[in-house]
Amino acid sequence: MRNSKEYAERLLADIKREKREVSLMEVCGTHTVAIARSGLRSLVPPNLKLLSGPGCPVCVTAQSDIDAVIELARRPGVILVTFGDMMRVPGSESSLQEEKARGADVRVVYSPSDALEIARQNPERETVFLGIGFETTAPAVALTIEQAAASGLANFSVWSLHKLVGPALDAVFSDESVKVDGLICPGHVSAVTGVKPYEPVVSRYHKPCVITGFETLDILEGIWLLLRQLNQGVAEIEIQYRRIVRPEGNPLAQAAIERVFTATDASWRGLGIIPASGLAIREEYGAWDAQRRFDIPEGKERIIKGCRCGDVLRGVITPYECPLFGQACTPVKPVGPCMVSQEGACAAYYRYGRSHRL
Amino acid sequence: MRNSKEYAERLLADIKREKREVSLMEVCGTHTVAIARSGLRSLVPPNLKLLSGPGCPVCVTAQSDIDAVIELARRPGVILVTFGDMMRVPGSESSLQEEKARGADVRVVYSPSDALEIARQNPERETVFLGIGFETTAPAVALTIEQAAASGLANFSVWSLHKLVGPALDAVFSDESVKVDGLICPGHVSAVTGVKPYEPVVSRYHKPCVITGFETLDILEGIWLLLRQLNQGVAEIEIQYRRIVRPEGNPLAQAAIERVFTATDASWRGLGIIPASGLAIREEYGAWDAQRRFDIPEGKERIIKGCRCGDVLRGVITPYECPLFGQACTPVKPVGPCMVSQEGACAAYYRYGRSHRL
Amino acid sequence: MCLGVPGRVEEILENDRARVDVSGNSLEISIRLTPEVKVGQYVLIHAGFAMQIVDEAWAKETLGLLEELRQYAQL
Amino acid sequence: MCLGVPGRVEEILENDRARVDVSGNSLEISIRLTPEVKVGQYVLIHAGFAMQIVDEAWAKETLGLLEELRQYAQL
Amino acid sequence: MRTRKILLGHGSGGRMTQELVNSVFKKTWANPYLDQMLDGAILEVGSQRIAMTTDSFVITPLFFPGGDIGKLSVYGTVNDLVACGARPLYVSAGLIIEEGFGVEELEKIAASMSKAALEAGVQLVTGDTKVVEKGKADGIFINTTGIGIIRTEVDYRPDRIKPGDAVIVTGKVGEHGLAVLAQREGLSFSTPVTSDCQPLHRVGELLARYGQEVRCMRDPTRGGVATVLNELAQQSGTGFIVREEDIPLDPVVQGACEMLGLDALYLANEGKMVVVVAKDAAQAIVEDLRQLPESRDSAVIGYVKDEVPGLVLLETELGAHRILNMLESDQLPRIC
Amino acid sequence: MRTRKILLGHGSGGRMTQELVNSVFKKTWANPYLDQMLDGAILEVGSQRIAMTTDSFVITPLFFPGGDIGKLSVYGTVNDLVACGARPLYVSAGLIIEEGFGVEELEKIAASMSKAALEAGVQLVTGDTKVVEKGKADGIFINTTGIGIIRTEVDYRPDRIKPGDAVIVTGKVGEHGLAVLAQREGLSFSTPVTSDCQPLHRVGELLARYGQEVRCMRDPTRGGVATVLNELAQQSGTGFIVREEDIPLDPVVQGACEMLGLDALYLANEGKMVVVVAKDAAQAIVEDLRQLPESRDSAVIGYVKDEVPGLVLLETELGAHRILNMLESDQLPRIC
Ligand code: SF4
Ligand code: SF4
Ligand SMILES: [Mg+2]
Ligand SMILES: [Mg+2]
Ligand SMILES: [Mg+2]
Ligand SMILES: [Mg+2]
Ligand SMILES: [Mg+2]
Ligand SMILES: [Mg+2]
Ligand SMILES: [Mg+2]
Ligand SMILES: [Mg+2]
Ligand SMILES: [Mg+2]
Ligand SMILES: [Mg+2]
Repeated sequence: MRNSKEYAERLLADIKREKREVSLMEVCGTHTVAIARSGLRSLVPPNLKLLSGPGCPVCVTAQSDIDAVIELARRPGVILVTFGDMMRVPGSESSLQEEKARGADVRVVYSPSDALEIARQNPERETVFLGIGFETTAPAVALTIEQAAASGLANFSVWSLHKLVGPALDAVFSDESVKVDGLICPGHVSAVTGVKPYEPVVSRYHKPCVITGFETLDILEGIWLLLRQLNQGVAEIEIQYRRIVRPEGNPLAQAAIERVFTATDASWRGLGIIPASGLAIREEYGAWDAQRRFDIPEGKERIIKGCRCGDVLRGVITPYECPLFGQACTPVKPVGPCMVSQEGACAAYYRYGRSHRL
Repeated sequence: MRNSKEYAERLLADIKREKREVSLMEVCGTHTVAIARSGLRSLVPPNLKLLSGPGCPVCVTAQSDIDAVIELARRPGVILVTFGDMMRVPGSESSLQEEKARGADVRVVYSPSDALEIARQNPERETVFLGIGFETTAPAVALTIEQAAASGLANFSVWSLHKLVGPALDAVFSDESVKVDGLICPGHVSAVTGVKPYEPVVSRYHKPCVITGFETLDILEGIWLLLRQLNQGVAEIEIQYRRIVRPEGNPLAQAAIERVFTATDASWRGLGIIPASGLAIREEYGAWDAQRRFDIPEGKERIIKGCRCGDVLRGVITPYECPLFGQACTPVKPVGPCMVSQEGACAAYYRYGRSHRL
Repeated sequence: MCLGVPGRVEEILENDRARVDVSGNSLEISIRLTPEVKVGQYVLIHAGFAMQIVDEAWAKETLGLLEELRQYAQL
Repeated sequence: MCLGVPGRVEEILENDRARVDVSGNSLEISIRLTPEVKVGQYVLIHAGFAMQIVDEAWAKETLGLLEELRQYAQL
Repeated sequence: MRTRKILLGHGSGGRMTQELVNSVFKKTWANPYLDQMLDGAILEVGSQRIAMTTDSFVITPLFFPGGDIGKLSVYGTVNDLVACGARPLYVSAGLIIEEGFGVEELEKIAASMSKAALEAGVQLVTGDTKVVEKGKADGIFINTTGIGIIRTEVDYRPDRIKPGDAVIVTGKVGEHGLAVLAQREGLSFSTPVTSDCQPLHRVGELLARYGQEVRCMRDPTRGGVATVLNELAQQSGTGFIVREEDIPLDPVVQGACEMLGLDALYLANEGKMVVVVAKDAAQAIVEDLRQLPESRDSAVIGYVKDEVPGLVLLETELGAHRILNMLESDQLPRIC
Repeated sequence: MRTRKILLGHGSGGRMTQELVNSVFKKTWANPYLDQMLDGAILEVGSQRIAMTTDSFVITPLFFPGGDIGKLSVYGTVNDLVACGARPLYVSAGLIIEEGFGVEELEKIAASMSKAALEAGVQLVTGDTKVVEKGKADGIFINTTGIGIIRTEVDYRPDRIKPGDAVIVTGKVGEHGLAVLAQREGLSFSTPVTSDCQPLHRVGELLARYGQEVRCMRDPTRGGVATVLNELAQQSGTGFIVREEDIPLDPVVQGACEMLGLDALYLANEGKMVVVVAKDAAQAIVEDLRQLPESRDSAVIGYVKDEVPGLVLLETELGAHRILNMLESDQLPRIC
């Protein structure tokens, strides 16, 4: 696509004309990965910083929550079903991957529907789906729970660790030490939520927001639009990713979340407990709520020595500035959660950005 | 042992002086094997026939009983524990070995105590021990059931296919077509029963009985003693195996059988149903009786085309005279049960006696 | 945060499900969140669910900001 | 019908069990059916249970019938 | 202290595998052959130099679009011999079969191995069959070990790689890995992509004609092209620059990878070779390779650069350079 | 119709194994090497004649009295090379490891293989490691494949066996099989018997000095001495007479066999050789063998007899002759 390459180069040339110190934060881990994979960070001028935010659902999952899920996976008769993302996330002593090696029945699926199928095929056992993700994933899980309820599937339940984007942004921007000038907003979350979660960012913190897609061109456009707002001295919510995102989002998806879940306080790795930032399963679906069905003692949050995930997640430091990065902490033996997920900032920097020697 | 060899030769020389047609039956499969292994059959004169009787517990187990046990082994959660002897016995369509290959949990042990141990180690599953054997084995199984009862082991039970030696002998001798002049009586069964089961043989059928051990020398002595009785025109019960067998047997073992089992009609492969020839678990131990605990439909006895096990078991023919022997029927693909057990007459003849060319 | 790929709806199936084509691969997904979708339209797929119908007009406009960019560059 | 081997009782254990030696192999068996057995005696073992105590007098007399045989042979 | 356990990632062919092999085997088995850094060993047997290589095949499912475990096990070993610079001759087969496995399936696999041997010009000369209890294997595992004569005109040790050399890949990447992945439980998509499972003995012959102009080659199986390039970079002490847009990649494979969050450069190939050649010969070699059906999509994908020793850099569409690491551990389908 | 399934007996090394190999592999893999009827294949590689043999090791438990799977896997292949008349040189190792296996155990096994290779004078030159999911293997399986130079002075094809030749076994039989059996679940006896697991390369050297006077040899592993004798009888078209009382047998092994209803002649050995030699050389060879610790209990156990082609007859204590068959299928402990 010669045209698009030419266009990208023009966008980039234009972006390079920015001479002030500007810090933009990509909230979404998928953006982090896309930026790292494309090598964009090495192409923008050094005064333009691309920081990574708390938008990797794996990274923000609390270690105590992982411990509880591991405890659950160890129960005889339980099949724990999860997205591949969660397999290597370290709890305080183990991970789902290690539990599997020890004999737990842990299975990876692409869709929560597949977990339903597993439950149907193993009627004598308990299938528990580990629900993670932000507003993009929560509707899919909500519909799955409704389907289990509709078909009276008694041996299926969901352990919900779903989180909400809005409160996380608030936690970032309310922190004085965080210096972010504009927000590259997550395209797919916004497909569900629309512009709503970003309204406080523009109204309270006066930071420009651009809902951006995931192609290199999308991201370049997103950055370009943010710089334009900054230069024009405005702070608005713009949608770059118009082929997917409508201002109102997807009302059906929002309604599905609303029917099955209710907001609850949640523990975020590195950020602590954020009020009304998680999704718990409503009472009426209690029969499919693994946290109600299984009596799992609450885990304790342990501080991981030296890990600066919290600072990475709020954009206070880049992964390079963590003393463990690349040494004690690598994707094979992650110390902190940001090194685990493919889209964790530390993992993305490790995989795609370790060297600038060329 | 030069002495014993010399002695054996002297016994043999003496046995060879017998010129009349004499047929002796070894009731016990262990004798069948010992005779075949030692090559004794080729050393005695041709007028002295050593016939094999119905004394292999594997061979006489009815195909319908095997089918029922296979049905049981297929039930989810069941661990079927058995002696190695039973693994290859063909039911109408399968064997325990094949069921294991299809996924059933079938385990081989040396002692019924080991089955108890398996039950203890698998509390969430049902361990069923397949009880086979004559009076030698029944006391061990009886004590095992009592032990399960004493320790309140609720997930253990026994599927009893135990049989009694006396009724089988009666079935053989009451058949006019059976020509047997004397009985080599089973040494180890007699260790439990004493001389009692053979009393009808001497009193009603006037056939000499010698309770015999399993060494080559024992068997030679047994034959020698039988020939002596025949020559002297008497029919008595003699004990050659005096180091093990007392005339009264082992009263404790008899009592154990009595406490746990009660005589019942049983189906014998090749011989049909013989009244009061099997051992069922008494009502009071019903909780440990697999036939009471599991609802397994009764199998149907199918006639195996061409198999002459029935005639082999009664000594009417030798295995060589069965048209299937060694061709369609071999230990790897047994057609009839006599080819299955190591001590089945057909298997013993196949393994040790196929050729007389030397 | 959330991987998503566009897929073309090939067939509407029972139970609010549809068969979609993703660059030549075939996948069965739920369209319960985009019930109005028609065969031939593209949807954004995440974890086996259609999350949104792709707006063709915008999708075709690959070089979306080009004109604005020109204007802005002139500033 | 029933395999059996003689084993020498080496140690009486709890619960009517004993450790026996079978030609140099060691085995734990039940002696509930031969409770009077003493260390040093031989028992006949079948399926992990002692079925009978071996009568040493007869066991030693390996050439049991020799005398009778002589007499009989003379007949 | 927790005892260390073997994880699936230790068998991924990536960095975890490398670390396990280094820590467990290299130190205890130390001998010059293990340090040759080839897909097999080059041995002196009397007057003859031969190559020997071994691989076990543990694939699920056993029959997959484009192949089966039998074919795979023969070609896999043939291709490793080719990568060593040998003419493949003889293959042994060690089968471990799970109790209850179908005899009919076994016959199919045996026939497939036989056909594969014929096509690759090797003979299956000796074998072994073991059966393990139900639940203690996964249908069937096959080990093949191959030997071949080393071609005297070539030397494919990685230290022969020179700055400026060109890097060729002999076809589209990731097809085997994707075809097999699409069969996994829990991944309910279907793809027209089939395994590229094919023997490369003729590719080996073709490349041998270029003698020393061909520096080194490696078949990018487990861990994919990215892992093989990293191995070569480490072993040669040179670096590689690979242009993303020049890597032959079927858009169907690419689409599936985007859907599942995978990277095609880490997916296994079973009928491809990564070849480092002298710069001046590169174009002729690629054109030659394109005449063979098994390498018709050959392309130069990059070059050797001394300045980044041990590293593989991927040049993105925008001209940026980013590190292309080894596979760390298994790729799992993911949603974020 | 029921589909045929693989049973454990198909891996017993006895008649079921033979039938499976004949029906599934021999017909499809037909080539002259498979018909050499040796424990491996004798191959031409350029100007050199080499032997190649393969075996997979799937033993439970992995560590047993007298050895472990690592040692076993090296010696097993070394001994097969010896049986082919080769000087063992190089061994490859293919490991299939179950997820969750202890790294420490793996290290022990690797070290044991290394030590075994040193003792047997071979080198572990190439390897492969695969990891399969928990529950899809049994700890670890090891395939070893070995190559060696064929000694020009010998020729151990079974058709060289002649009437009157003597049959030697190089030590007591059944020890490995019994030592491993004693570790089985459900068999709660203990035995002082340890595996005879040992390399026979020096036995091979010793026997090579007798040139063509040594006709043939075979290591009686799975299926035991009885099965190997039957194989040789079938392959040579001659018969064997073996004297029961001349077979070296530890009374402890015999006692355990009587207890469990097994036959020691069918139990596996992992450090013994059955050797057929010219009658006149037999005594000298046995005396020579007895000088080596690994064959100190060597004995002539029988002779070759043309009149019973294809059969093995056992001469009992009483002078009777009975057929000694192949192992039909696995021996299982039994009570009747
Ligand atoms: S490099 Fe590792 S330890 Fe450091 S912040 Fe990232 S995840 Fe935490
Ligand atoms: S040879 Fe087979 S078919 Fe014939 S009687 Fe014996 S077991 Fe039955
Ligand atoms: Mg290899
Ligand atoms: Mg390979
Ligand atoms: Mg073998
Ligand atoms: Mg399986
Ligand atoms: Mg390779
Ligand atoms: Mg071999
Ligand atoms: Mg071997
Ligand atoms: Mg390999
Ligand atoms: Mg296991
Ligand atoms: Mg061998």
